[in-house]
Amino acid sequence: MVGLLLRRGAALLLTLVAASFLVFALTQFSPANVARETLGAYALPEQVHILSEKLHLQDPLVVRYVRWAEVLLGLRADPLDDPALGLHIHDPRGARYFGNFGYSTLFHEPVNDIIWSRLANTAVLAGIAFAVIVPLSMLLGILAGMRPGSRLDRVLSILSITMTSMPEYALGVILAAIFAVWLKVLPGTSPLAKGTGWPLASQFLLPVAVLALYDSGYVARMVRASMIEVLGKPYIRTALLKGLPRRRVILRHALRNAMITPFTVILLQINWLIGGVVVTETVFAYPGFGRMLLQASLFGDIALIEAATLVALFVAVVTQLLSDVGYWLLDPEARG
Amino acid sequence: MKPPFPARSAADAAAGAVARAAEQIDRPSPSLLARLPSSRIAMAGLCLILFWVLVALLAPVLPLPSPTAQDYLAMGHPGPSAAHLLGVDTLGRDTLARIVWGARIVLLVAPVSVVAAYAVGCAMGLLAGYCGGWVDLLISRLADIILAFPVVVLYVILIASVGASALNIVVAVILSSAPAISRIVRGITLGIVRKDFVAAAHLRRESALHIMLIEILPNCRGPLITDFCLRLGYTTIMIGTLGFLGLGIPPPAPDWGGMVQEATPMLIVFPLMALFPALALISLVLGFNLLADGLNELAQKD
Amino acid sequence: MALLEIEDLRVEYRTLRGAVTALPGFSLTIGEGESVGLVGESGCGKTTLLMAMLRHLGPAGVITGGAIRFEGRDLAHASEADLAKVRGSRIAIVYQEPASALNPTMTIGAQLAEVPMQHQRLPRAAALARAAEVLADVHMPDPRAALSRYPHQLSGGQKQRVVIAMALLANPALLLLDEPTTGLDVTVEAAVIDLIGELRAKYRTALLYISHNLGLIARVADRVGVMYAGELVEEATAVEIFAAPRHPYTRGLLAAIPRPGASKETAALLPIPGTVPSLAHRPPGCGFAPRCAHFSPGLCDAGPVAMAGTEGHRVRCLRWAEVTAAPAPPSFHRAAPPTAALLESRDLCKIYRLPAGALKANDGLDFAALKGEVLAIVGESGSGKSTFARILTGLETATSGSLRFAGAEIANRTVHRRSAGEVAAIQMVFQNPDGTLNPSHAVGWALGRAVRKLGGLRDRAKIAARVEELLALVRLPASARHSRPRQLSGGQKQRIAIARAFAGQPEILVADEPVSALDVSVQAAVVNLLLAIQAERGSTMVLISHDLGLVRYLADHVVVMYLGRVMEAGPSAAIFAPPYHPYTEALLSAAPLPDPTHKPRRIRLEGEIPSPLNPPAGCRFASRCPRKLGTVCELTPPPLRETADGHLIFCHIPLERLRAVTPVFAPEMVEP
Amino acid sequence: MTVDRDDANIALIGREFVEGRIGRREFVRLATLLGMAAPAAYALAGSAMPTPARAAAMPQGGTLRLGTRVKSLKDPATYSWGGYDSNVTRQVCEYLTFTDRNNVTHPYLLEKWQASPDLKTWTLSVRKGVKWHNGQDFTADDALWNLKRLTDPAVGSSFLGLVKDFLLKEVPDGKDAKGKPKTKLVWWDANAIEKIDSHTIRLNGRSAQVAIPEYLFHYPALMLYPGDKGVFGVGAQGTGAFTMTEYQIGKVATVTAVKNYWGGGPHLDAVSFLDMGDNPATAISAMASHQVDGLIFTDPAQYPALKQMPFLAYYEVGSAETAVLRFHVATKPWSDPRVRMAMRLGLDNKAVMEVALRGLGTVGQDCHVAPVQPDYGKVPDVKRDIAGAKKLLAAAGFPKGFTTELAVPSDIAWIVAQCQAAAEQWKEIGVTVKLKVLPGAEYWNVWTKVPFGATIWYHRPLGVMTMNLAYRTGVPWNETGYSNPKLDALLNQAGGILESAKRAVVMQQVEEIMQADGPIAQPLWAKVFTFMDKKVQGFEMHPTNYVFGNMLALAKA
Repeated sequence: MVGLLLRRGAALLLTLVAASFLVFALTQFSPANVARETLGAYALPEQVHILSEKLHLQDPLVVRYVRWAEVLLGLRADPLDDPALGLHIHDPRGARYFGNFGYSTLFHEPVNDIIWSRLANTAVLAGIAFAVIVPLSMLLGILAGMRPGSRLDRVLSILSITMTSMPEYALGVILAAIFAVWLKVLPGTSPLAKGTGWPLASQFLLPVAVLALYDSGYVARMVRASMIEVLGKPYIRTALLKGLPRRRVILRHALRNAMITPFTVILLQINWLIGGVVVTETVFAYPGFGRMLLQASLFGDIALIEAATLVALFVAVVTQLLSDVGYWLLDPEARG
Repeated sequence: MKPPFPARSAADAAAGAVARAAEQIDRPSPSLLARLPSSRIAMAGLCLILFWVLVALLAPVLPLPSPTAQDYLAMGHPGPSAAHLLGVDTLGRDTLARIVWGARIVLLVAPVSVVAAYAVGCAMGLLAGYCGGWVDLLISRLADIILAFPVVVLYVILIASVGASALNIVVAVILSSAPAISRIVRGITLGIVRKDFVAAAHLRRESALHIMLIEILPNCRGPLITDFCLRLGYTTIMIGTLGFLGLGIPPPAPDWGGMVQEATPMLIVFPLMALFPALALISLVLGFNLLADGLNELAQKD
Repeated sequence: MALLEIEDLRVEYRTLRGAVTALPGFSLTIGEGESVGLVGESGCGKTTLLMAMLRHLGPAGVITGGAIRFEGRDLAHASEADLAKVRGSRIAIVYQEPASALNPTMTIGAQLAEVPMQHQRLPRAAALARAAEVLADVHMPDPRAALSRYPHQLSGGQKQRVVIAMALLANPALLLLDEPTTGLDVTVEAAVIDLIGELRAKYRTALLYISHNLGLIARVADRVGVMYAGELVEEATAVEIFAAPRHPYTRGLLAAIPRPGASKETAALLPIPGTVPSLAHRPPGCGFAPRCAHFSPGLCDAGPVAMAGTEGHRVRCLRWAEVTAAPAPPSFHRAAPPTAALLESRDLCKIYRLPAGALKANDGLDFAALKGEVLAIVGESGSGKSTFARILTGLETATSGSLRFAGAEIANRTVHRRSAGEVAAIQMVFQNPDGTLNPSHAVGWALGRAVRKLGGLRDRAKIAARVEELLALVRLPASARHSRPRQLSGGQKQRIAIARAFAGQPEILVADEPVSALDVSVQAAVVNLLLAIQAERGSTMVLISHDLGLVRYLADHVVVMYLGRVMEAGPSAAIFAPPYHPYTEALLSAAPLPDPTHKPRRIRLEGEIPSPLNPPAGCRFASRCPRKLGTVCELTPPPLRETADGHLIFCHIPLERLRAVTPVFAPEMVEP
Repeated sequence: MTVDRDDANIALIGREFVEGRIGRREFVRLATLLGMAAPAAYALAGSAMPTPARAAAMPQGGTLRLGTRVKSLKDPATYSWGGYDSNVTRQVCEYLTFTDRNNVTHPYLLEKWQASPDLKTWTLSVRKGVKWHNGQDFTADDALWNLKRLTDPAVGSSFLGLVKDFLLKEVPDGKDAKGKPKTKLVWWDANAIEKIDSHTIRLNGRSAQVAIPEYLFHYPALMLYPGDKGVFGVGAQGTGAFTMTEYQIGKVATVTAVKNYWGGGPHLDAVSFLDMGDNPATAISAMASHQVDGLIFTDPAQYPALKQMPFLAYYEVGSAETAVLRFHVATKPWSDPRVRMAMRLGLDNKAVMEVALRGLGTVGQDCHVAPVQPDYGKVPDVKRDIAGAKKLLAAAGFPKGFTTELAVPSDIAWIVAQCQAAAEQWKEIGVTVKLKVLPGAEYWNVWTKVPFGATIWYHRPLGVMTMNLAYRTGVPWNETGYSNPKLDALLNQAGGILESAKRAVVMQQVEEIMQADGPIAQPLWAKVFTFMDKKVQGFEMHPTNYVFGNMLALAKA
């Protein structure tokens, strides 16, 4: 177990380093220039040039990456956070500290001032969605998988396939049209702001519904497949032919084994939800991490993209780690 | 060449039986595709897909206006009319024509990108599974890193950086799908590499390339068919999502996701404008997913 | 009094392509405490019968007629509640693959305790105590500790013991055993069989054994039924059936396997032509008619054939009285003439460096194979015999030592570093017919490719001609080249594999368990084919097998391996007669022979084969040797003891004492 | 408020007005522009200044919620999008001048201004009695600090581009890494911005500049409290009617009323600016579900949905906002004026406008001077002429047309629509135009370089301003690389003419050059419009989408 954690920890670190470099390199395709972005369209070329030099934007990719990494690790002060530059960039945490993600050119704020509240908002959204997805998909999947080929199975399977066939944005606009425009029972946007006339809770309903519907279908199919597979295993026959009642066989023998694969899948949904919120948050103007990432990407805000990517990857890899640990706990064979 | 068995008429009382039971070789059991009609789900999916394929193929001969021609007189009443069966979009372009021509795009870009992703993914998976050792380690680590990205995030960062175009979408699909495909292929390859027919190929001194492409790859087909269909559906969704986020096929090309996005401001007044392309997309994805489900079911009956 | 009476049981499977009759009308009676064996090849409906008895046929299977009377109930029509009372309590099953029959996520204790908790309403603690008792009965080491283990922490033999314990927990009246030892090593199999016999005496349970293995059935059953195409074709006491079989099929089966002690010079194996019919294509009349030498048109295919014969020996054949057993045909195989060594292994070692340590798969192999002879390498799983085959064929290289083929050193060269001639000269036939051919390519492609690469032909027409020759060589029609492997039966695939190996001019043919996965009736054809081609070509055959009967029949020289080491080597006749190496002696004693009158000396090995990662330091066999002398065996590698006829034994026990045992095979069986 | 009646120019305009040669509106505009206080000018012209509704008539209290984007507000000098960021700061900090919806510029934090007859020297008198929220007086020092800061190249304000030729010059600055000579911008004279006394500043320009008062209303030119060191945030000092009390990027910004505002109002307790995101449908949903009371920006695509919400009021104003389809004349085939002409002839401007703006605009004349601008000289529309266009293309060596790529910023939906409409029409003259849609930020990185692009030009009060910024040889925002000595000469001439009638005559020639030879096709003028809940009172649509919270009020439900 300790070995597993150590190995996974090392893999996590490697993944973060490689992925952050990958993203760094990718963003270089974009012709957008940090100095131009900072100053806006009508700034003169001379002004852009001055800022570019201040920011050392002419340095080679690797040099800039290493500098970025050094700032992140607190080995170097953020070059932007220099009062002499007159950029008014000031991080209340100081210029040099571990976890300094730098400065967002899109928001003109230290990344750490922006990203965490967004992440918290998204965590709330994804958390609620997750809390809906898990029981819903388990219920659908188990019911369908218990008697494959039955009418109930057919209905539930078609339902879940249809659910997974509806992209979030299509679902989003359709639900918004129905509930916000026609029925007027829910707010059409979810800015999480008070004083909009809608209780905070009501602002979660549509985004959660969009995330949960699409994803539940997928997970339900996984659960169903796993259930069917497990019910076909010889040890289920063993249990039945021991004379155990079917209900007991399903509860004691089938469920635990049938949950091993979906458990991994379900945890990986957290990773999926991070992506899914990009669309959902855009549709509902939800002030979350996904929309921020989209804006940052469109703007070419490297510091923010990097930070967001690292955070997303960290969540993803930790989730994987959790799923490994869970697998380890669920499956005695993995424990050796 | 003389038969290896000496004639043993005396001993061989079973001669008659040998004649009657002469080597019977089974008729070929029908392949997965041949058995497709027995799955109603798969057939429903196939029909949906074929419908769109047919629509896409017939687009040039259907009596439709150009998908980019603008009829600004119709913009005031963009709902279905005699002139525009499914109405017009925000720029007065015929929605039906755009859906029909949009089918051509999605049915070209999605399969091309998935096939390209398969080419890369299969190559990676075969190499990793066949070579093992540090090659496997390298490829698998690389795949892990890319797979750790939430897919949408990867797409958004990539497309936002390199710009939106059909080619870049293909690149993005390759980048995000190839590692997943590689993982599947690697798993299958690891199973097949231990098979005796691969050892037999080694005993003929076949090249590694021959073994990977001729001996191993064709046997990955079965498990990959389902994944291929699912991935087609998923890629279709992805292309639509990119269009919706403004990162899709550039206008004025009729991109279904883009059509939904363009029509969303009109949702309150002219909901059909967004609904039609959304339904088109949903039905095509549903087709791919149903087919995948049916195929999967058939494969499991084997 | 009959415990179980199956009467005219009909079972159908309803598929999308129509209903298929699996059992057209099966009848069988089992008395209390009786042990009945059912023999049959794959596809004859054995498992369907078992599952039908407990009404567990899956959604497609339906009982369409007949009755299963058991303890006053008709199980064919009993309610689910009544069935639950019988299942696991009055009738229990021991499954074929213990590994998959146990729930991997529940402890042994939990799985065992369920039975008394369900059927005897025992509280959990009491149920666990009862489970521990039964585990002790099945000789599970440390039964208390085993309760908290998970299945994957047990060895295959131990798992089977757990499955048996689970079956016995409720003290059932009838125990169904579905191929209970398939997949287990010979020595483990013997122990399990002994255990079942012992428990039968203790629990007074009736047994129904189901197996394809005639030897096993002969050893365990009082009464034997032979199944073919879903029907019982012959039924009699074990002694009677093996001594005087009446049905042509039963006779065919017995003629297809080597008689105990027989060798290729002394007796021929007779294959049964054709294959078992599929359920969907059952012939009218006698199911065996298409393959029967005594088929009489208009009689045998006229209509259903009823059971006939005499009381106590019934047979489903219209002509059983007229047909007499044909005299055993003379063998046309000859022992190989002594020639020069073609292959010489000197101190050959193969060490795998694993994370858990160094695994010595081959450790100092010293032996030779003569030109034109059959050299058999015998051993249980983990003995390293397959590793040797991989080194010999060039799939792997040895870590150290020498392997000379026709004078050239090949131990350190894989196929890619061997010359084309050397590669074509050493070819292989693999164990599993399902894996031997690439399912994606037609037979003609597979053979053509071999002809091109091994035979060196380039011209397409010549290749095609050669492919046809090869198909003829293995007695397959030329049209077979268009077939895909999945259209072929196991025997056919194995024959294609042989044809492929002979695409070049192999001087050494490595045959790794070439028939172990085949049905009995098909084995003979493949064995005959192998021998015939080998003899005709003058090739040397390196036969790798755990089947001592087959080895005895085929081999000129035998090497016995255990945990990577040679235990004993020598001419075949010498190996199968004293002096024995204690391991060989145990192997011979454990091997089931198709002769119920044969009661070999019981030599049973303790425990399991040790992990090859951590073998005993001295004699590898020391930890399980029933004749172990003491610590010398554990600490000192055994000396080589050699007899005059080239029989080598590695053992601390002096030759005289090894010689002073009675033969495991009765002398009359050695000399027919 | 004093009126300097001695000012020769004003006298001249006054005479013109009296003699009927200029309209009333034009008189007011010009008189105030040259330093006459607006009320005086209106008085002269016989009309009243448009003042906010009387305080007594306006309901008091309430929080107004406006949908917009909430971007970084930190450094107002570098604000880049007029409406998004400055609309929040505008409630707290104020400008020296104020250009109203009729393009009349008034003094604001200035009391008055005076231009020298050669229009090179501008004297600005800071209004007395204006106080910062902390009670300090707003003085010439404060204004001076701000103006110097805005014109410091290192600060990076776009204000610099407006006054570069007026106040700055380029001097050599060594060589860069590749050995090319570098230049830097410095004030052309140490006294370019000069403090005269505690409430007077003088701008000493090196060239004539007619639009200084308009420039002082450029969105970054907010007067910040020097003690805040150029940083704006919650609690920042200002002279305006509100102070910012809440600010979360991408989410919400709230300003709350202060007591004792020097000007009129405010009537509201607070104004909240809520971020609506990029998706135009989001804003519609927010309006439909009453999550916001109004939108600061709207796109024509949102119009039909908003139009049918009965509780909304529609506001619009004609503007000089447009998106030019501009050709970079240094690249082929755009270097050939015949090709540029053919492209103009290939467009049916009305059809493009109808499709792109859903009729919410007026037809453009390919000359980038708008009829709403007072110095517009009447020119005929450019009629679509497919045959003529094809002939020109053939003459230019493209008998079969050609294929080209049009760079389009993605963030304004109607521009993308306009480009699609235009591309569709150009097909008929054999020119295939592929759209390359770029995120806005990326487009602005290349806007002066791409061969063929679509660039938004926001409203400017005078035609000559736009011309000077965009088409004069070598100016920084000359995105087309266009250089026409004749045009430059005409612009010089126009820049020295105060009388609009006379300048319009010159501008007419400018417009004709643009129509015949110019580097753009410009099919439409956008109306600037929006929707507000009917309970919002006092709102007037400003052509640059500026919102003044002190004028607004909320009716009680």
